Amino acid sequence: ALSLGLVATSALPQEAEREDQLVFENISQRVTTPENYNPYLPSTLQHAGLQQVGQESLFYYNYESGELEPWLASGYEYNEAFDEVTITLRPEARWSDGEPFTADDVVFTMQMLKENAPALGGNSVDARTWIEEIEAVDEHTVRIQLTSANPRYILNTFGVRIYGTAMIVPEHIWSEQDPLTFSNYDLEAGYPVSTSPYQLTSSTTTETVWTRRDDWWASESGFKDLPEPVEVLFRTAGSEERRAAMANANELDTLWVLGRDNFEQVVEQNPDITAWFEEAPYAYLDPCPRYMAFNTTKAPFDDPRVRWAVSYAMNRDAIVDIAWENLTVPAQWMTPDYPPFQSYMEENADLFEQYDTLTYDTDRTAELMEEAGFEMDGDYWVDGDGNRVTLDLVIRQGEADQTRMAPVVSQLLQRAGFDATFQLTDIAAYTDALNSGRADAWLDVSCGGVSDPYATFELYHSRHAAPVGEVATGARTRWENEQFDEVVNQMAVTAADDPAMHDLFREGLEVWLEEMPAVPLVQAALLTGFNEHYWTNWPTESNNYVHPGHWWATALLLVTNVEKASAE
Amino acid sequence: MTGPVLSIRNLSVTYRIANEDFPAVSDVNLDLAAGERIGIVGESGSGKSTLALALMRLHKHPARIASGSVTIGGTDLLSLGKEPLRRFRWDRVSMIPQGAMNSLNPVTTVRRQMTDTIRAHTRELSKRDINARIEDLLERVGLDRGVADLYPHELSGGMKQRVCIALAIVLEPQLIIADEPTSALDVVVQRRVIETLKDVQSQLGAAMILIGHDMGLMAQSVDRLAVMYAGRLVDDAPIRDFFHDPQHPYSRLLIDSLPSPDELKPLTGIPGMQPGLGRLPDGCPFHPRCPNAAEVCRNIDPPLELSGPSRRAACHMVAAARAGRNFEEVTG
Amino acid sequence: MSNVLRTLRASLSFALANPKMLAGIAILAVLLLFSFVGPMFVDLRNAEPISVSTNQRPSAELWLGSDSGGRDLLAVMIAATPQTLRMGVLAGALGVAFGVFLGLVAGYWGGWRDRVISTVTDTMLTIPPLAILLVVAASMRSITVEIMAVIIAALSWMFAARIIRAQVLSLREQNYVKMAKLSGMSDLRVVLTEVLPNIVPLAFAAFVGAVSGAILAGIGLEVLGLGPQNTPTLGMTIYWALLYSAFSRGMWWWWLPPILILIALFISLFLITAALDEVANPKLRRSRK
Amino acid sequence: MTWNYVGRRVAMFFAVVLLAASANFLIPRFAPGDPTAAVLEQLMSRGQQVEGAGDIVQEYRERFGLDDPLHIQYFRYLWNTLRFDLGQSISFFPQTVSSAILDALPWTIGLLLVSTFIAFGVGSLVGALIAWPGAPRAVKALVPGLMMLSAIPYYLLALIILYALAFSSGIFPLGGAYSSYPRSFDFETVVDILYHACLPALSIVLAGVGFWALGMRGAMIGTLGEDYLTLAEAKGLKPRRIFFGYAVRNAMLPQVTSLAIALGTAASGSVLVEVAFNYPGIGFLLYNALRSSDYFLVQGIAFVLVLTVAIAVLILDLVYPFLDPRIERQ
Amino acid sequence: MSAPLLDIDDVTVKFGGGVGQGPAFTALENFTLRIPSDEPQIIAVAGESGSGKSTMGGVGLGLNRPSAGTVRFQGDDIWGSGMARSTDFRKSVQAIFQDPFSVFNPFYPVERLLRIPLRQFGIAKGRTEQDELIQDALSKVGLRPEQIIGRHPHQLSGGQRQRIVVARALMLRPKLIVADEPVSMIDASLRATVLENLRSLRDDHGISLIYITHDLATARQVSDRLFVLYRGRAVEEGSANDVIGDPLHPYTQLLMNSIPRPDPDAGWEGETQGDEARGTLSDRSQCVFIDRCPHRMDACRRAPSDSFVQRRRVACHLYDDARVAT
Ligand SMILES: Nc1ncnc2c1ncn2[C@@H]1O[C@H](COP(=O)(O)OP(=O)(O)OP(=O)(O)O)[C@@H](O)[C@H]1O
Ligand SMILES: Nc1ncnc2c1ncn2[C@@H]1O[C@H](COP(=O)(O)OP(=O)(O)OP(=O)(O)O)[C@@H](O)[C@H]1O
Ligand SMILES: [Mg+2]
Ligand SMILES: [Mg+2]
Repeated sequence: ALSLGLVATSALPQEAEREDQLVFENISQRVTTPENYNPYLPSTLQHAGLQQVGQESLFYYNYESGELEPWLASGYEYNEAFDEVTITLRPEARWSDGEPFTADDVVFTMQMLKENAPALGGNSVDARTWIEEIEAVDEHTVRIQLTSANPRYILNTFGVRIYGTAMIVPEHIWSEQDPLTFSNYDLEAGYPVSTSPYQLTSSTTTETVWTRRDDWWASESGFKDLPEPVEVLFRTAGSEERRAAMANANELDTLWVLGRDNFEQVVEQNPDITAWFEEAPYAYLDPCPRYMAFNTTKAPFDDPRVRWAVSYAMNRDAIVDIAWENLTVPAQWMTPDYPPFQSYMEENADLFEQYDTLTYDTDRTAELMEEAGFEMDGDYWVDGDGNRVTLDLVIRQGEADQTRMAPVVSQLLQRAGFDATFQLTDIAAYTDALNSGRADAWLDVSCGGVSDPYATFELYHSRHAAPVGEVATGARTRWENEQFDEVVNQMAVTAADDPAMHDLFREGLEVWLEEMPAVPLVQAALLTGFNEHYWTNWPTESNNYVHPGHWWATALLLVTNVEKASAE
Repeated sequence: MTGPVLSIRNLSVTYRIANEDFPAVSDVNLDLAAGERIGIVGESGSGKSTLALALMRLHKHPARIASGSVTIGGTDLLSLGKEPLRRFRWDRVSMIPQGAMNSLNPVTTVRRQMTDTIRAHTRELSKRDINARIEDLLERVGLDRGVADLYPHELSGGMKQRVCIALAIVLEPQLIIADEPTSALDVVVQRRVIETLKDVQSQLGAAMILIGHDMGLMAQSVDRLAVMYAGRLVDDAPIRDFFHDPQHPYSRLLIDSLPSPDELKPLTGIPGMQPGLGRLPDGCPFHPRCPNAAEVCRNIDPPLELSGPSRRAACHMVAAARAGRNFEEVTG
Repeated sequence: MSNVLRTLRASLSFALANPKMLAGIAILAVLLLFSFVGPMFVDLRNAEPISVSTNQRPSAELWLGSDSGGRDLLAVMIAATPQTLRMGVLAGALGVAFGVFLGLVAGYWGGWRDRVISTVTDTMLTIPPLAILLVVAASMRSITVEIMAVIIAALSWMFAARIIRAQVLSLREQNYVKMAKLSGMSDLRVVLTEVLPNIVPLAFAAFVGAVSGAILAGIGLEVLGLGPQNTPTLGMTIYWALLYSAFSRGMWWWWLPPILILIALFISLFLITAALDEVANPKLRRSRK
Repeated sequence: MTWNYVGRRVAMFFAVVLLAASANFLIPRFAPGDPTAAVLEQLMSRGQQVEGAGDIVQEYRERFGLDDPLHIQYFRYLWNTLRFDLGQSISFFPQTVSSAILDALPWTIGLLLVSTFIAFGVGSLVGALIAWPGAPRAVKALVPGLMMLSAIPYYLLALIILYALAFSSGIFPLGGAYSSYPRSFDFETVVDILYHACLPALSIVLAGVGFWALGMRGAMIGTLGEDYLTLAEAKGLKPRRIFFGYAVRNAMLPQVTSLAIALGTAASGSVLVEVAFNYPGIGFLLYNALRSSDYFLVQGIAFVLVLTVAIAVLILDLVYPFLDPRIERQ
Repeated sequence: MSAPLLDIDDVTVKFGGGVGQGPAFTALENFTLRIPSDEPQIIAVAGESGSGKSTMGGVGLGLNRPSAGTVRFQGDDIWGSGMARSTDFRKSVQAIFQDPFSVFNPFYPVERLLRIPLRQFGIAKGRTEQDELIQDALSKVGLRPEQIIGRHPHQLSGGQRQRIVVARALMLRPKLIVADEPVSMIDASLRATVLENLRSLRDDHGISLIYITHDLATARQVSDRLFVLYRGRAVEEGSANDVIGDPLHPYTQLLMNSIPRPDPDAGWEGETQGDEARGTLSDRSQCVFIDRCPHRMDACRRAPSDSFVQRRRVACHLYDDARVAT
């Protein structure tokens, strides 16, 4: 296969000079699907370039400005009831094979998703759930009739709310293919055909290479300047050691998460390496705080007092210190510390005083446990029958921060009298344990709202709950509360900027805190970096034109903004 | 006639065990003329094989030649350097090993092994010459030429032994040492092999040492017989003299103890055991088992002395008898 | 003749006079002493995370420093060494016991039993063990030292079975085995009293070999994160060190001690096996001057 | 070589393969967790809100035939395996398992086979020399060093080598098989690939040399007492010829038998070495496949590993009679 | 008349022949041997290496199970009745093996060899009783018990060991001893002593003996009857003295001619004839000696049946007439 690969690629143009190459670190250990560029197959690896430079989104949500920046689209408009939305497209947009980008492409893509749900993954389920009807009003206008009111539809579906987005595919190519098996990979034919400024020119398990198309529609129309990098590479780097060494050697221009110590050493050796902040904690906050969840249908964790007892046993500062090397802060609740949530949290400071999620106090733990009918036997709590309260945390291995938190959390629980252990499991066993309800408790990431709290609340809606043995979704705590459900239902039809959101938030939060179905632990700071040796104008706190997630679909904004260092 | 082909003088070989030297061959003197066949017999462990190996300097650690000299065809074996020794071996003296079964390299053909041997000593012969020679030799020892391309395991014991004989004469040596060449064969085959060996040896005119403990075989094969006991040569006589008039008491008892297939006679053994290495009694090593041991035998080790026309024995009694003195005089 | 010289007593005295054996036992003794005496001086609770301050270099208070999880690495080493050994011994004992049993059955009773056992043994031998171990270990939900020992033993008994079978095959032809039968002993008793004692040195050598093989396999699993996560073992220490990139952070005091202890352990076991091999296989003795 | 012998070896080969294939099929199926759910989880953890996850899982289960009764799946699997159709990878869908393996296999074969053979050759030679009375004294001084080496497992050695030769000194790359994926097959690329292969190969070779040397030493010592060596010396052969043609040639035989087993172990050892050096071979692929619970890929890899080893064993068994002409007797 | 002590009747033993093992190998074929109960005998079994001597011994000892034919001990079919494993049978039939080294388990002191059968056969239960019997037996073979008791086998000489084995046989008072090449490893000087010991077993204790050897000279000296085996078949059988003194079967003749006489004047008589046997014999429907026989004739393509000539049994077509006459 190696030799075959060589034959296939030997006809390629000469490699670009290093200073014209922008080298991303592929955050996965390898390019898992080097011959698959169908963005809708659930297995497809999106972040080896496909979603960053291989496609363009209709909109890009900018975390910094809080704005939804139009890109392939020029704008959108909801009706009063939020159940119909009209999107206008940029008429000058063109596919890489020269065909115009039109409303028909959008309609085709969304229809395809809707028809092939759920096989085409989350986007297809989303399409099936929300699209009542979609039509091309004219060549550059699309109207979508929603199944019910949803003021967040555009953000969620087309705006890269978190990580990815629904990418529009060219009808003239895809209409002849079976979307369930189409690999969209053929370098000779110029696949994947996209509107983006880069064309895939090489794809192997360790590296993908994207070469600039100088006839990009946006530069020709003057919407954007042609990006400076002639080639964009996505390279896998491996162990943290190796990545640090590559950063030192300027072999990488973007860096996936490094430990703090490591990062500081790298910076010391290579001052060109930067991060969001110049000083500690360097890192930009990830939108997904880390928390510990219970299966709330299993005794003794069906008792809110026990859940609170666990919360009081959590020394979040120790977790921040040991698992996060002090790069982050304890999480008061499940939302990220982003500007849109600031007012929500401040308004409810009194609630958090009453339900103090930040306090580490094992005396309170003891009080609550005794209240709940447990007693201390030796070092551990036992129930009325003398059985120890055991707690087996399921941890997903491979996520370094969770793996690092596991021993700390279980040790904290041990010290508070819970007989806790943890299991590092691979993703399948982890998913299975959570989905089926076999797990007692686990550590997880809470990826909810980024601009308003609805998505976070939604995770705890009782429609996600299911009896043990059946598949639960959402936060998978199987927690059910009618009052909370009511709040979520109302939020769903309330626009993010509607002041009513604040009342709903307080009402739901109070119920949630009283019940504590899951224990918030820490905010997540991912210490990723950029290298200014070859490229400058990376986003930072002071130059915050976009947030720095270079593995997200928003990374196109980085690529179109970086500047060649040698030009200075 | 020139001097002897083989001449051993005061040869002693010792084994070093736990930092002490134990003599396995002590003070052996022996001459052998061209064309002569000598047999060496002795109980197991009496040092026969050790002597044979020393004659080619093939003894291995912990064995060591402690003293003496060995001259073969005028060359002092012990003074040879590494490379001359290599060239000397097989060219002048060859051997037929004790276990032919295990003496051929199991993974190569007979031809390879014979070619190897020739090539190690001469570079002049062409491949064709060598092959012709090999086939000729095989035929001389009564084997088919096709045997050359067989592997050792494809041969029966007798055939292997013949291959070894062919191998031994490939360079036409002056001396052939055969250490129990037929002990693993049954009598029928043994006879054929020994006869072949005798044939080729006399054709070559080489001297031969035949080692074994089968007295019958010796009686049928050699001109002269030497007896080893506890590392020493104790008796050395022409074969007829040896059987008809054994001088050394051990030889006498040995002959008496032989069962015969041809007649019924009571079995008699030699009482007692051969002394182990390093546990030699004072005096004559055989005296604890000797029926006519006298006081002197307990104290003085008798040397191997001329005891008759072309025969020697190491026994005080024999020496005394020859000196014309009687038994009492010696003991007295 | 050499056969006869091989009584157990002779073997033992030989073994004890063997410098390899002495060196091996000495290293092992030091390691054991370390883990037995250690707890008197060091609080083993500090082997748990968040017990001491993190990332400390070795110092007067923390002789081996601490890791990023806030563990006192000296305490970890003291706690981990016996755990790792326990896993090895357990797996080795299980594997060898099973192997000896099969080897005896195949070698002594022979016939179809031998054919079945030998075929399965040979087959298992060619299967890449770690590949299977990985699959099995990844399928287990919760891994403890004991479970790991069982999995490893299940994949390593073949070596013992093969050696023992070969030995029993030759022992079976020994006349003393026939003699025992003629003395009216049942097959089972013959095996237990005549054959078994003579394979003890061999089985013991196989056992020590299996212990080091099991530790080796165990470390492999642990380093890949498939080990007993809640137990401090040497392999898990390396795993955590790798996870926290102790290499590039220059925290040599974290990854080096477990590797050194492991190396010492392996060398000690190797020396003991080599010495025992010499006992069980006199041919090897010859080369020693 | 008798047909009986060949027949038995070939039958053995198929028995091994069938057994391995079956074990392969069963073991992952006893594992908890559902591969399709795993894929979804991967997405969700990246932050995508997936409605109706259960539906998608079901859809994929059907697609991969995971809903059929076990025996149907088993026979389908055997039949497909027979046709070398190892199915489709779940995590790399729509790449087939065969193509994923084919991508990785050349690297592993190149690295593993070459270094195992180097270790075998060098180790055997050194071992033979150690036992050879005529060898230079310096060689004997190697013994303790070799013993140490053979006692240290591959990956610990790999870690130390990685630290010493790559991380702290930077002489060698930290891992991977190339600096940039080879776009053409020129001299520079080859050098680059060799350069990257140095350290992983070194760790395999170093750890292997001791093992082979000690094995060979034992075999040599056994051979040294043989009569044919004494005779060879008596024949006045040159020492070099005795050494290679007689001693090594015979002592090698048991070594060759262990080579078969060693290949099996090496294949396993490669997982760790490849993971440590981030080497894109089969071992690394297996590790990742396990991590993402890709049934079909895990099965495929394990099967290919067993198959490779079984083939190696078969070849060795069939070649062995040529090395040892006595074998046909049995 | 009482049933014979041992009656080996038309026994064939084959080895191998299992699945994937190639054709079976016939080690012993249609072998018949009867030892009367009332008259102790020494029966020699001679033949070249691999001719089936030890296999035959194993049959007598109940260690080798015949593929065909029956073995009766005092009238009971030992395999049919499961007697082969009974203590009764074990007690009655004992063995002295080829070399005195490997009969001792190096693991135990030597007297275990004596003590175990005493216990197993219930001859003496108590320790003191056992000790008495053991000491008694040892002194009968000229060993002082204190030299022996508590020693391990490697601490004893070959002769001492050999005598312990004989002592064991004496002590158990079996009815039959199978001695498998008991002197082949022993020097000529010791050989006579051991053979004398064996003969005294018959004379003094009335024990019958099967003496397996390939040494015809000693066979003639000690035995009453002789079987000559060739490739698993008994080719000649009769009084030892007669057979050796005047062999009838061409193989026996060849054997006798080939023995080198310890007399330089005797010479090796007769012609050297017939090459040695090569490989294993696959076609057993013909005379097994056909490839080496100087008297080879057409009839030899059929296996000969036994002829009775001069009070002995010969399996050779040369004597077909004699068979008719008898
Ligand atoms: N490698 C050795 N180390 C120590 N002693 C040895 C060694 N080889 C032989 N011996 C001793 O040297 C003595 C002579 O042995 P040698 O092999 O020469 O006897 P032999 O007469 O050839 O016996 P056999 O008839 O059994 O072949 C014996 O006592 C023997 O035990
Ligand atoms: N257990 C066995 N399995 C297979 N073949 C056997 C077995 N035992 C003996 N044989 C074969 O049977 C034949 C006769 O063997 P046996 O041991 O009876 O010969 P023997 O006359 O005692 O020979 P020797 O004089 O060498 O002791 C031999 O060819 C031998 O290889
Ligand atoms: Mg000898
Ligand atoms: Mg026999």
